Amino acid sequence: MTMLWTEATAISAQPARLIIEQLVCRYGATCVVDHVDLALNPGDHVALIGGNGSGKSTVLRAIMGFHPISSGTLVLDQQTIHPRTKRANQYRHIAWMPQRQTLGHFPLRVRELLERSGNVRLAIQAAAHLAVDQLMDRPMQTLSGGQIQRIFLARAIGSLGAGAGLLLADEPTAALDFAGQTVVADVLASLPVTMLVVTHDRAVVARCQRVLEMAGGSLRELAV
Amino acid sequence: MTMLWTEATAISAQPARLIIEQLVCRYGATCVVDHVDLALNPGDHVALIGGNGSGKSTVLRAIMGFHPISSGTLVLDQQTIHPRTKRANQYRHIAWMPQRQTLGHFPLRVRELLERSGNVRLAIQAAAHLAVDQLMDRPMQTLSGGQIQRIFLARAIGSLGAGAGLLLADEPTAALDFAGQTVVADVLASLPVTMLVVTHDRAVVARCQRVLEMAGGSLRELAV
Amino acid sequence: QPNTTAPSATTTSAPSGATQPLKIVASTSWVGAFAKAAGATDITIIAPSSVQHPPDYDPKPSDLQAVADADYVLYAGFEGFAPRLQEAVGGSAERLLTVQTENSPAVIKAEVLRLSDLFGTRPHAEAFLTRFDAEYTRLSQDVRTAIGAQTPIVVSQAFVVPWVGFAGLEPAGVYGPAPLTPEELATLTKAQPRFIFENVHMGGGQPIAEATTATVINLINFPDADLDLLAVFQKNADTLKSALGTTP
Amino acid sequence: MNSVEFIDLLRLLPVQRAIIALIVAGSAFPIIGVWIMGLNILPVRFAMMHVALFGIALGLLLGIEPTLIALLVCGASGASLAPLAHRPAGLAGPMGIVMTMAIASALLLLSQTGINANGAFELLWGSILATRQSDLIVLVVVSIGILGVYGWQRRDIALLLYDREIALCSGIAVDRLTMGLLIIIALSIAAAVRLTGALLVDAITILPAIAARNLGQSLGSMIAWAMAIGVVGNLVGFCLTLMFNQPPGPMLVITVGCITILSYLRKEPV
Amino acid sequence: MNSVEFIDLLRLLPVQRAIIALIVAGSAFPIIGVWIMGLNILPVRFAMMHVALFGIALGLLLGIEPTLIALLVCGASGASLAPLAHRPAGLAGPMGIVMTMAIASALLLLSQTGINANGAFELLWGSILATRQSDLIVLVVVSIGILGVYGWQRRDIALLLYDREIALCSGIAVDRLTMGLLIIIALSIAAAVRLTGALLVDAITILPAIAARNLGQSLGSMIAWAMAIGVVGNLVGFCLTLMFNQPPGPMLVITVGCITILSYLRKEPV
Ligand SMILES: Nc1ncnc2c1ncn2[C@@H]1O[C@H](COP(=O)(O)OP(=O)(O)OP(=O)(O)O)[C@@H](O)[C@H]1O
Ligand SMILES: Nc1ncnc2c1ncn2[C@@H]1O[C@H](COP(=O)(O)OP(=O)(O)OP(=O)(O)O)[C@@H](O)[C@H]1O
Ligand SMILES: [Mg+2]
Ligand SMILES: [Mg+2]
Ligand SMILES: [Zn+2]
Repeated sequence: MTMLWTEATAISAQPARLIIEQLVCRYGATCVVDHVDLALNPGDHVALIGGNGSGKSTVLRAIMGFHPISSGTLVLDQQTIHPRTKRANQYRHIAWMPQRQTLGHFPLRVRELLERSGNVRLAIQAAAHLAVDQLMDRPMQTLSGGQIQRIFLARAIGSLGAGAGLLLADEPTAALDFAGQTVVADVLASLPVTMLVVTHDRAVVARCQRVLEMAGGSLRELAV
Repeated sequence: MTMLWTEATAISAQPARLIIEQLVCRYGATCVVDHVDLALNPGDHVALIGGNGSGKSTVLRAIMGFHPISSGTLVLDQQTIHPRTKRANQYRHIAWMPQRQTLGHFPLRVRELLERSGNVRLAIQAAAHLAVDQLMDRPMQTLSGGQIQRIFLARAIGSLGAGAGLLLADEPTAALDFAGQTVVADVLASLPVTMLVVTHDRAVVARCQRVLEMAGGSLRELAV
Repeated sequence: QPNTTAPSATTTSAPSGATQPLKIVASTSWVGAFAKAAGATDITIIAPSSVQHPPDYDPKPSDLQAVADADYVLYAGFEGFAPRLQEAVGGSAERLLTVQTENSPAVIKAEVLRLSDLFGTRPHAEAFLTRFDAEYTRLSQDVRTAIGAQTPIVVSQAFVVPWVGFAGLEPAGVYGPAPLTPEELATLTKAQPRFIFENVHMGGGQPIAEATTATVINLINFPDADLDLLAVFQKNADTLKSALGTTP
Repeated sequence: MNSVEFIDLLRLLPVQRAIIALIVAGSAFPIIGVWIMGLNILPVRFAMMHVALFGIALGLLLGIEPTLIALLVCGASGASLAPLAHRPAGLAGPMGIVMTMAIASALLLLSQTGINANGAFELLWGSILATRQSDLIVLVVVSIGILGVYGWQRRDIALLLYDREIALCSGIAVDRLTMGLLIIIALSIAAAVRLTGALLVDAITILPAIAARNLGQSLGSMIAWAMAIGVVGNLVGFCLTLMFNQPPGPMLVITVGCITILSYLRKEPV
Repeated sequence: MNSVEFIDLLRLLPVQRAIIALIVAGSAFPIIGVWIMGLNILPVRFAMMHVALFGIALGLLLGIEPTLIALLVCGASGASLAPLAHRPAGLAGPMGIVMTMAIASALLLLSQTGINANGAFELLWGSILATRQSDLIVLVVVSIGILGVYGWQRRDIALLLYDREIALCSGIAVDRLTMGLLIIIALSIAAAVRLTGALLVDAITILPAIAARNLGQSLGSMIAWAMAIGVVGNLVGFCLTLMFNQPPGPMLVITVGCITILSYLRKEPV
């Protein structure tokens, strides 16, 4: 179970370069991301740690365009990410694993989620490696916490298989059982893409080349 | 931060005894909890571990009455828990920390949640110990994942302070930062009540007196 | 513009036209009463008099059958179902006629004669109108007698204005069918009416009654299932007599 | 219209009663509106009007006081929703069923029995300008009742609307509370339609609540916003009604509706 | 009614057309119904009728073809909801605003201009028994359009209704898709009311979709259920209509409504 994931080689994407400059995000008057600079080189695996409520998820959601940017710039592979325009197009360049695996408002089968991931074949292979391929015909609403998390990882891998060069993962091992924590940490480590992973899991941190710590909206790089 | 929580002594509840016999829970035709027996003696701290999807949350939700029981009996302090009748009354005897911290359908302030926990004073003290007392006037919907989890633990402690003798906690440390994982594990260990805690966190398991493992709907006790 | 000769559909389907009475479908009992007064004998009413909003009426299969079999389909203009049913069953569009419904002698006379020309029942219509004139004069006189010398101030709902004339009075104000506006309420209140001629089928005058302590007189326009137009006049005459007659 | 006429209008008893009714109902019914938002049963006003119509037809048929039967049927239909509240799809579907089935049954009953529907519709009719002394008294009593229930149960209601399971494990009798709220909503809406007119009910319940959902951050603050918008919006609307000589129902809806639309300018509601 | 009369009725062209219309529309409109459920805008049929009334009043006032204006206004009101779909409270509130504001504006416009309200209402009238050849053709075209859009976009729609953010990060143009769906819903509902009657629209859209929400486990299976219930329920209801000589609208709603109520017996929908 803890071996590297061999299908990862099927991921054809060019690892992306992400440059964030002076990013500021607010909720109303409170500034939760405070002039953050961050540069991810192609292929970097970067862990983003920090106390609860320090603004980690907000940074990721801002990159995805789910949270409005008050000021600052985001540049992905030389292209500035415009928070408003051509969004649908840009999402194809970023694979996403949310922190809160929504149960959704309406029934959706696991298969339907993976089919729309970009690369179904790879997503289903990933699901098999994560031991959730028997759930393909189940509605998302009936999965256990850990099962949802595995499916969302499989979905993100499907996006990478369709050419996304950057993976943003928000606490990807939070709901996993002991074995799953190791498997997922290994799978993440084996992905040949640029990765920014928010985590409170020491095993995941240990497998990253760089560690950033967030505190009170500011970011600093830790010596590893 | 890692010291024991002194206010725990304010919990006046009599630790409860829970006896589960031949519990069966199904989703449609699939049997996910399969003739489970379990006896918790007053004051026992029991960890419930097991693979994702093995049925742990379902057992806890069945005890809470949130999932229908196909067969079997649940006896709490000599009183049989009837899944249908007088539910509202019984909930006062069990403190509950759900796995999925719902965001809710309608705005609710943290204060309002804690006020209805049973013992506001204690719940607010617990929130202070968990470093989330500054969030009292915030709507639940605006909290980060780890903040919600802390608030729900504070709420559960409020229930214990109002006389609940049993705590059911479903992955109480899943979303917490490094410091939070230790603090919460310590707080849980210091609670003078009967406790059944589903967890994938080795630190929490290590602080329990008994460990049960669930696999494929069945339960067995591990030698610690 | 209506054709005085019966449409071909009738002549072909009923070659013995003289013996077979024309089949008339009327949208409401009010329209039906006009047809009956004009001399029609085989009349089917679609929307019963109990239907408040003829525009909302949902026809039954039997209504469809009736329209399919009808020689003429009569309606007042706002009952969407009549032309739609007629069009759905097909056949000559000339079978569809609009009838102006108003309970004033002039309109009744014009419409009844027009219809009778179409049905070929002119003598019957003339006989009815003679009877109608006599009855109208008699009933109207009764009401006027009951009122006596005074001329009480009345306001009226728009669709029952003819009954004010019937009682020998002039309306000091008219409201409806739209809901009252405050200014209308103020104007009508200022007129200090003693009586409100209310349209029982629509209502709307209650605020004026509230503001002035005027008496509400509920008047009808639609006849019962017997399609007797004269009964409407009889009934309203009785209502008016007992309401207006009691004035001190 | 010049000011003299405006003052004249204010001297009319129905106008004075309307103003009192707007203040009283405008401060209590927005509470109902917020509950309606929380239970996701926004078309309840339409549903209740048609349920009431069915009840009236039934009453006329049975020869029993139709308004009484109408109120009973409304209350019963509200109560009948309660057992479905825990379903994942919530109450929107069941409310849809009640709404369409009620119209259909009412029309079928009316068409079957040949009851004079005029009477039936008449009993549903109300206008704020036609408020009688007795109507006003009923309205005040109902309003005080709503304020009382809210004051008494507001913590439990806040938790119930937030999340049913959390409410349950806080020791709240969730089923009973849901049923109680639904019955109160059904009865007060039915009564208010009769007392003040259908459109006015929209203007004092739903619209302020929708605006408050954008502005408030908790049940308490939403209700405060809704009450403020209910009273102020309706009084302003009523002044416009008097000044521009419009029918009050539509005018009040448009005034409060504009406030509600403005509330969407707030960027980040919860 | 005896069997001879039943056969007689079946010989009538409008009855035959009604049966075709029920099969065609009954298999396409439930798709709209499921979208309506997913977007939480169940009262859209009521809303569109009132928006259409406003459009008709406007058309009569301006002297432009009223049904055209009505369709335009309906489409525009659907589109205007789209930017609000991402809000936490969803589309239920905005739909409530559209519904009440439309009635109010229509009434105000009618009362302002003195247009005969009956004439305006008349243009909204439709009945399945009065389906003309041309109506049937329009209905078939609209139905094929709905089936086509669904077939073409069903995966994206499934994700959109599941969760907007997940749909976004799957590369779906969420805003455009939402607006497209809302416009299609608004236009087809408005057209269907005119073509088949208001109550029938409930029976072929909302009610089958509510039942399907209880029975299906994915968008695809829900739509299959809804279509089956739409066609079968409405054909059965129409037979009852013919047999017992009842108005078709109420009868179809009651038949399909009973099936919908039965669907709640299923214990664990998702
Ligand atoms: N609507 C809001 N209004 C005010 N503050 C908010 C709002 N939403 C989030 N916040 C605050 O913003 C801060 C950052 O939240 P975020 O979710 O990014 O934290 P995080 O670092 O991901 O925490 P965690 O580890 O718990 O997931 C938190 O303190 C949170 O309380
Ligand atoms: N509605 C349903 N229909 C079918 N199976 C279901 C349904 N709901 C849950 N299940 C299955 O029941 C099993 C038990 O789920 P449960 O949530 O109890 O697991 P768990 O042990 O808590 O897992 P985790 O550690 O991931 O939280 C899972 O395999 C899940 O897929
Ligand atoms: Mg986070
Ligand atoms: Mg679990
Ligand atoms: Zn009507």
